[in-house]
Amino acid sequence: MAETLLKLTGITKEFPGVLALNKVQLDIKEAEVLALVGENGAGKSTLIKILTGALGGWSGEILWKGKPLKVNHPWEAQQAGISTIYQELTLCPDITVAENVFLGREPKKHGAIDWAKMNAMTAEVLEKLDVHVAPTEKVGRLTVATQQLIEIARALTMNAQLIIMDEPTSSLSEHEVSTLMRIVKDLKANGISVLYISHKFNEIFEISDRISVLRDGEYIGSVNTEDAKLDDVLVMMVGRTVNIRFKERTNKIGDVIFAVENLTTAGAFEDLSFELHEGEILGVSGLVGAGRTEMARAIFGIDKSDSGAITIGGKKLPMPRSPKEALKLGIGFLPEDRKEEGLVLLMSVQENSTLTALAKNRHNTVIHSKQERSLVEEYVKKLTIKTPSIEQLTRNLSGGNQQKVVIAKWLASESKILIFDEPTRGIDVGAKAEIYDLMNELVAQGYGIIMISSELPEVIGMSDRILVMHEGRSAGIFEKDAVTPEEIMSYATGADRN
Amino acid sequence: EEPAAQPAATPAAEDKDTSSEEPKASDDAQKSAADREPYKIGIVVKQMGAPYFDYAAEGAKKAAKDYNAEIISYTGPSSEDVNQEITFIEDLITQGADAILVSTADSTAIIPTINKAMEAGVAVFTFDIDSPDSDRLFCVTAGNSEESGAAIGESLVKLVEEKGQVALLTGGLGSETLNRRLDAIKGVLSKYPDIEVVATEACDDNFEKCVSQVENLIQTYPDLKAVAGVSSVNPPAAAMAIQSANKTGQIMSIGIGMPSQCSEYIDAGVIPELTLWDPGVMGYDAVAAAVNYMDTGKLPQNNEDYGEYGGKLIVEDNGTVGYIPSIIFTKENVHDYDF
Amino acid sequence: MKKEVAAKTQRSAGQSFKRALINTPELTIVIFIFLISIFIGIQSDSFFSGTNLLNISKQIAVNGIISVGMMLAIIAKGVDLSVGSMVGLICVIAGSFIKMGLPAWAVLLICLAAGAVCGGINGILIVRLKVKPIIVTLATMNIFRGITYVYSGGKWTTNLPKDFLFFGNGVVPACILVLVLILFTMIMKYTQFGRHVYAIGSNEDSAKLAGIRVDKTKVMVFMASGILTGLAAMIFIGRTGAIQPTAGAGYEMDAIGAAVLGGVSFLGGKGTVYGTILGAILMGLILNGMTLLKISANYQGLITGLIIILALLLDTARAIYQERGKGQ
Amino acid sequence: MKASKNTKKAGILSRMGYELALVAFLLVWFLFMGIMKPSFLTLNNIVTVLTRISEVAIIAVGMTVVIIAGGFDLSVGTVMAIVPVVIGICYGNGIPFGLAVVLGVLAAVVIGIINGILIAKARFQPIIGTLATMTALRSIIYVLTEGKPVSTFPKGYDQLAHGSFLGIPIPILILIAVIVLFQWIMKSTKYGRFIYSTGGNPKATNIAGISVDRITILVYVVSAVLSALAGIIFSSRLISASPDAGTNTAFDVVTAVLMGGTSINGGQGNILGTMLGILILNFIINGFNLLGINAYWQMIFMGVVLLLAIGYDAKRRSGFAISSLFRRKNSDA
Ligand SMILES: Nc1ncnc2c1ncn2[C@@H]1O[C@H](COP(=O)(O)OP(=O)(O)OP(=O)(O)O)[C@@H](O)[C@H]1O
Ligand SMILES: Nc1ncnc2c1ncn2[C@@H]1O[C@H](COP(=O)(O)OP(=O)(O)OP(=O)(O)O)[C@@H](O)[C@H]1O
Ligand SMILES: [Mg+2]
Ligand SMILES: [Mg+2]
Repeated sequence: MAETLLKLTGITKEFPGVLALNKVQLDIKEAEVLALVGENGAGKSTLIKILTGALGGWSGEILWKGKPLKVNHPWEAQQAGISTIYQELTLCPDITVAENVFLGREPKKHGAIDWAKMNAMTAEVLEKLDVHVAPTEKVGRLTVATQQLIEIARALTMNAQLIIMDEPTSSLSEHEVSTLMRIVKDLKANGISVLYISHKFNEIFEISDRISVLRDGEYIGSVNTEDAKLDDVLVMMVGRTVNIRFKERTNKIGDVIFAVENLTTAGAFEDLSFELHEGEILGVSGLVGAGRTEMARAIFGIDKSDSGAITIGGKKLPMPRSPKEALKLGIGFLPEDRKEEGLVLLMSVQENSTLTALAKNRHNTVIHSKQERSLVEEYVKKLTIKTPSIEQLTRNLSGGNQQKVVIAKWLASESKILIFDEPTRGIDVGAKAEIYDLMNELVAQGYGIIMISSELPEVIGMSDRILVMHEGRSAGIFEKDAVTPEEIMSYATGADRN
Repeated sequence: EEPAAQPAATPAAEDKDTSSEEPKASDDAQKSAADREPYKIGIVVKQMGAPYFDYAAEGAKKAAKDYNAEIISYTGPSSEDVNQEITFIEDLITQGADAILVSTADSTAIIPTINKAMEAGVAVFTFDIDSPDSDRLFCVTAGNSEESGAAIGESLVKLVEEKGQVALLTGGLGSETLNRRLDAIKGVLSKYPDIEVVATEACDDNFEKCVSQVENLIQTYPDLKAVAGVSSVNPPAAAMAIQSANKTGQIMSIGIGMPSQCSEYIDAGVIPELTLWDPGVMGYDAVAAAVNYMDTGKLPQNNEDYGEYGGKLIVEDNGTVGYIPSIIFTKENVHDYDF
Repeated sequence: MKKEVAAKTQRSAGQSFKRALINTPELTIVIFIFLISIFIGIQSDSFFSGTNLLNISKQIAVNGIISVGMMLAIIAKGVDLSVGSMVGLICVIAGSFIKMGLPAWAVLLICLAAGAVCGGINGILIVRLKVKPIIVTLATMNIFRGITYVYSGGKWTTNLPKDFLFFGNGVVPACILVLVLILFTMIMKYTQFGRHVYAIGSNEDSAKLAGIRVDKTKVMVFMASGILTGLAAMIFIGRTGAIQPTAGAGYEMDAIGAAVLGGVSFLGGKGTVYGTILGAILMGLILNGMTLLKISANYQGLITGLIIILALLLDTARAIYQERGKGQ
Repeated sequence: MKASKNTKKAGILSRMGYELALVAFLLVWFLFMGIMKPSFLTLNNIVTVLTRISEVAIIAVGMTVVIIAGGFDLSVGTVMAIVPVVIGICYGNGIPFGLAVVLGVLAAVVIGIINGILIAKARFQPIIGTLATMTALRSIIYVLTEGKPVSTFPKGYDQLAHGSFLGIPIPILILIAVIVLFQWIMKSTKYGRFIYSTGGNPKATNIAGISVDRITILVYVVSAVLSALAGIIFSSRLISASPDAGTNTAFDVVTAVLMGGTSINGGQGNILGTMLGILILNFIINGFNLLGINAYWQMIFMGVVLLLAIGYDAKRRSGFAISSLFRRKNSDA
C-alpha cells in the first residue's frame, strides 16, 4: 500500500453563474497512474487549475505529502514538485522550442543563460519522445501536434513527483499516442505519479491504476481499473447508459455534389483529387502533419492554393479565394481549433450561431432579434447544447458544447457541403455519441461531410469512404469495408511504399 | 466704447486734465475701490506652462492687490489650442467673472466667444495678442506680432550688417502669432537683397528638436551668420547649438526670448540682442486698465500712468490699444530684469 | 568547370542573403537606412562629414535610449505612453537638486532613481489594478506632466553648471547609447528577465502557467523603461542646458515610431534592441536630412509620414515572403 | 454543468454594472458641484458644456466603433482639422459651398480608406499606421494654409453651430442623431455584429465568411467621416478653420472611450458608455474651471479619475480589491 502523495478535500469553485466544482475530493498515491474522467464541463480542468495555482477564489484543502499545500501561482506548484500539461497549449509561439521546454527554469552558467546546454538537454528529451524538430526552431511554426509533444517534453524535464496530463493526446494521432503510453509507464516505474485526464477510454484502460469520476462538478467515486467495466464507468460519468458503438447508416448515397481536382500547395500537399457524394461521409485519415488541415483550409479559401479546381452542382469552378466565397458556394468548415478559429469567445451562443447566416444573405441588414432567438433556441434544442441561456458567452461553455455551437453556426448557414476538421477533438463520450448521431442525421438529410480525423476508430466507424493522406499526397481512397485499420496505418505512414 | 470715441474727455472722477494728473486718477480709483467688493478677474492665456505668461500672471496678481481686485483664475491650454481657450472663457462667464483678460491663439476664431462674453456683461480685455475685430474693450500689448517681428528684423539687419545668410526659427507651424512675426521679419529682410533667408525650421516648441535643427543648419550652411527665432524657445536653443559647435562669434542667435533663460548666452555673446518686453508690466497694466474701466467706465488715456511698476501706457489705434515699451536686452541691461 | 562552381557558390550566397533578408526584419531597415543615407549623401556633401555624423549621434541619443525602454514595454505586449511626461518630471526633479549644487554624477543617479520610481508606479498599477498598460500609462502621462508643472510652477532652470553639459556633448551621448545597446542586448539574450519578457509578450497566460512570475517581470519592464528614460533625461539636460517643465512632450510617439520601424511588433514577443536603435537612427536621419536637403518646414511632416509608411510597407512585403516560405 | 438560477440576471448586471456606476459617479459629481458652485447646475452652463462637447463626442462615437473592431485611430484630430480647411479653401476659390462640403467629406472618406488599407491589407499596427497618416496630414494642412487660419466661409455658416431648433442647439441635435444611429447600427444590424466579432476574433470571423478586411476599412471610414462632421461643426462654431485644430483630440477621445468601458483589445464596448465617459471628463473639467482649479491640477485629476474608473471596472471583472494594491502575494482571483 503506497503512501498517499496528494489529497484534495472539499474543493469548491464557483464561476459567475456556474458552480463548477462542489466539495470535490481526490487522492493520488505514489507511483500511481490515476485517470480522471467526466463529461465536458464536469470540472476536470478547473480542478487541475486550482491544484496548480492557476486559478484562485476557491475553497477546500490540498494536502501534499500530508502537509497543506499553498498554491497561489503556478510556479509554487512546480516548486512543490507538480508539473502539468494543461488542456490548452501553454507554449509561447515567438520563442524557441528549447526556451519553451525550460521556460522559467533556464540552465545558467555564471549568471547567464547557457544556451548550448539548454539546446542539448532539449534535443535529448525530444529524442526520447522521438519528435524531430530543432531546439532552436520557433514554436509558432510547428504543427499543433508537435506543440503538444513539446508540452509533454516540458513536463518531463521538471523531474516532478506528480505529472498532471489534461487531455494530452487530443491532438495526437496513434503513433504519438503509443509513445506517450510508453512514457507514462516508464514514469510509473520510476515512482512518479501521473494524473491522467482523457476522453479516450482505450488509453485510460491501458495505463491507469484507478479511475476517478466527476459529474456536474461533483465527485462520484473511484474504481480500480482492472476490476472496472467501461459501461459502469460511463454510467458513473453520464448518469445514464450511453451507446458508444457506431451505428450503421441506411441512407442511400446520391450523386456527386462536390469534387476537388489536382489541388496543390507547394510544401503542404500535392495533386489531391476526390469526390464527395450527397449523403456521404468522406473520412480523411493520415498522420499528424500530413497536411489534412491545410487541404481543408485551402478548399475553404482560407489559405491560397497554388493550383486546383472544385466542382459544385456539376459546375467546375476555381478554388474559392476566401471563406466568404466558399460560404456562398454552400461549403461549411468546422476548424480544428474551435477556440482560435471556430468561435468568438466573447460573444454569446446566440451571436455565434447566426454569424454565418448573417454573412451569407446580403439582404436584410437589420437583425430581427425575435427570429434570431427562435432560430437559435431551435438549434440549442436540436443539438442539445447545454447552456444556461443563449445569452451565455461561449467562452464559458465546455468543449463539447462549444463544438456544438460551431456546428449550429454552419447548419444555420444552410451549407450542404461540410468539412469537419477533428470534430470530436477533446469531446466527451456522451457528446461524441451525440455529434455522431447528428452527422448521421445530416447525411440522411442529404448533406455531404468531409471528416478529417486522427482517431482511426472514428474514421472507420463513421466514414463511407476514406481518403488516406501521406505527407501531403493521397495514398488512396478506399471503400470503408475494403480496408483494415492496419492497412490504413501502413498507407498513412507510407509503409506500403517500402 | 464712448470714452474711446473722444480720448480728450475727462474722467468723471474730477474735472482736471487727465494727461497731467493720472497718478491722482489711479489714487482716486483706489479710493473708490476701497469701498467696494474686489472685482473678479479671470486670465486666459495661449499656453499654460510658458514662463512668459506665468510672469504676466504675477504682474496681474500684483495689480490685483494694488487695485483691490481678485484673480479668480489664471489658466490656458497646455499647448496652443483656441478651442480650449474658448472653453475656459465660457466657464469664466458662468463663474461670474467681472472681467476677462485674454491672450488668444487665434484672433479670428476667438471672436464669437469674446462677443458672447461682452454680451453677458463681462468686460473683456485682450493682452499680449489682440483680437481687433472682436468687441473687446481694449488691448494691452507691447506691439502686435507684426511689430515685434519687424523689431527682430531690424536688429537682424543691423547685426549682419545688411548682408549674408540667415535662418529663421519658429515654434509651431500653425501658430498665428509666430507666423505673423515670421512674415514681418521676412518683410523687413526683403528690402535687403544681400541678406538671404536660407531656411525656416519649426521645432514644435521642442527645445531639443530646435537644438538639433540648428546643429543641422550649421552643417548645411557653413556661411550662416545668424538665426532669428520668433518663439521664446528658439534663441536659447539656437545659442546652445551654436555654443556646442564652437561657432560663438561666427553665428549669432537673436529673437524673442526671456532674459532669464538667455542671460548666460547673452553674457557669452552668442545672443547679442534679445527682443521682448516685461510681461509682468503687461499683466499689471491690463488688470489696472480693466479695474479702472469698471470703476470709472473709462478706458486708458494716452500716457495713462500705472505707477512705478506699471509705467506709462501709450494708447493708439483711436484709443483701443495700449502699448507698453519693448525692451532690447543686451550684455549691459540683461541682469537688471528678473523674468 | 571552375566557372560553374563559382557561379554555384555565388548563387547560393545570393540565396542565403535572400533568406536572411526575408527572416530578419532588421535587415530591411538597414537597407532602407543605407539607401536614404546614400540619397542624402549625394544631395548634400556635408552629410558624411564627421561633424554631421556626430550631430546625428547626439540627436538620436535621447530618442534611442527611450525607445529601448519602449521596446521592452511593447515586446511585453504593452506600451509606455508616459515616457515623454517622465522626461519632464525627471528633468525638474533633477533641476532642483542641481540648484542645491549636487555634482553631475549624483544628479545622474537621482535621475535613474526617479525613473525607476515612476516606472515602478506604472508597473505596480498595471499588475495590481490588472489594467492594460496603454490605459495606465495614458493616465500617468497626464499625472506626471501635471505634477511637473505644479512642482516647477512652469519655471525654467537655466545657467546650469557646465559639467552637466558633459552628458550632451561630443561623443558622450553616442557612447551612452552604445552602452545601452550592448547592455540590453545582453540582458535580452542572456538573462531570465530578458527571455521572460519575450515569453510574456508572446503569450502571457502560457508564460504564467509555465511558472513565470509574470507580474514581477512586468513591473521590472516598466521600471527599466523608467530608468532608461531617466538616463535619457540626463542627456536631454546636457543637450539643452536648461530644465523645462515642457521637456519631452510627444517623445512617447517618437519612441513608438522608432521601435516599430525597428521591427518591434505590437502583437508582442518580437523585437530586438539593435532593431529599435536602427529605428531611432532612421528617424534621426529623416530629421537631419530635412534640413540638409533644404526641405521646407511645411512639407517635412508629409515626407516623414510617407517615409514611415514606405519603410513599414517594405517590412510587410518581407513578412509575406516569410510566410510563403513557411512551408518549405 | 450546474447553472445557478440567476445566471441571466448576473450576466445582464455585469454588463450594465459599469455604466450604472458611471452614471452614479456623474450624479454625485453634479450634486457636489451643485453645492460648491450653484452656477454649475444652471441650465445655461449645462447646455454650454453639452454644445461644447458635441464635436469631440461625435468623434468618440467613431473611435468607439474602431476600437471595438480591434483598431485604433490617432488621425481623428487631424481629419477634424483638414476637412474644414479643404472646405474653406474650396469655397474661397469660388467652388459652390455645397460642392466644397462634398469635397471635404470626400477627402475624409479617402483618408479613412487609406488608414483602413494600411491596417487591413498592409497589416500596419493601427497605432503606427494612423500615426503616420496623422503626421502627413498635419503637414498637408500647413502646406494648404501656410499655417494661417482659413475663414472663407459663407454667411450664416455659423448657424450650424450657434443656431438652435426647438430651443436645443443644433450641435446637440446632431450628436443625438449620431448616437441613435450608431447605437442602432451596432446593436441591431449585422454590420454592428460583424464589427464586434472582428474585434473579438478576426480569424473566426473570417472563417465565418465575413470579410474582416472590409469591416476594418469600413470602421476607419466611419471614424474619418464622423471626424469630418465634427470638424465642420467646429469650424462653424469658430467661423474659422485653424490649422492646429484637434492636436490633442485623439488622446482626449481615447481617454473617454476607455473610461466608457470599451476594451482596448476590441470585441467589447458600447457607445453609451463612451458618451458617459465624455460627459464625466468634460463636466469634471467644467467643474474644475468653475472652482478655479488650474490646468496643471486638472491634468493630474484627469489621470487619477481614469485610473479609478478603469481600476473599478477591472475589479468588477476580476474581483480585485484596492487592498490588493498593497498585498504582497499575488493571487489570480
Ligand atoms: N472562466 C470561466 N467562467 C465561467 N465558467 C467557466 C469558466 N471556466 C470554466 N467554466 C465552467 O466550469 C465548468 C467546468 O469547466 P472545465 O473546463 O473544468 O470542464 P472539463 O471537465 O475540463 O471539460 P472538458 O472535458 O471539456 O475539458 C464548465 O461548466 C465551464 O462552463
Ligand atoms: N490552425 C492552423 N492555422 C495555420 N496553419 C495550420 C493550422 N493547423 C495546422 N496548420 C498547418 O498545417 C500543416 C499541417 O498541420 P496539421 O498537423 O494540422 O496537419 P494535419 O494533417 O491536419 O494534422 P492534424 O490535423 O492531425 O494536426 C502544418 O504546417 C501546420 O502549420
Ligand atoms: Mg478540460
Ligand atoms: Mg489538422
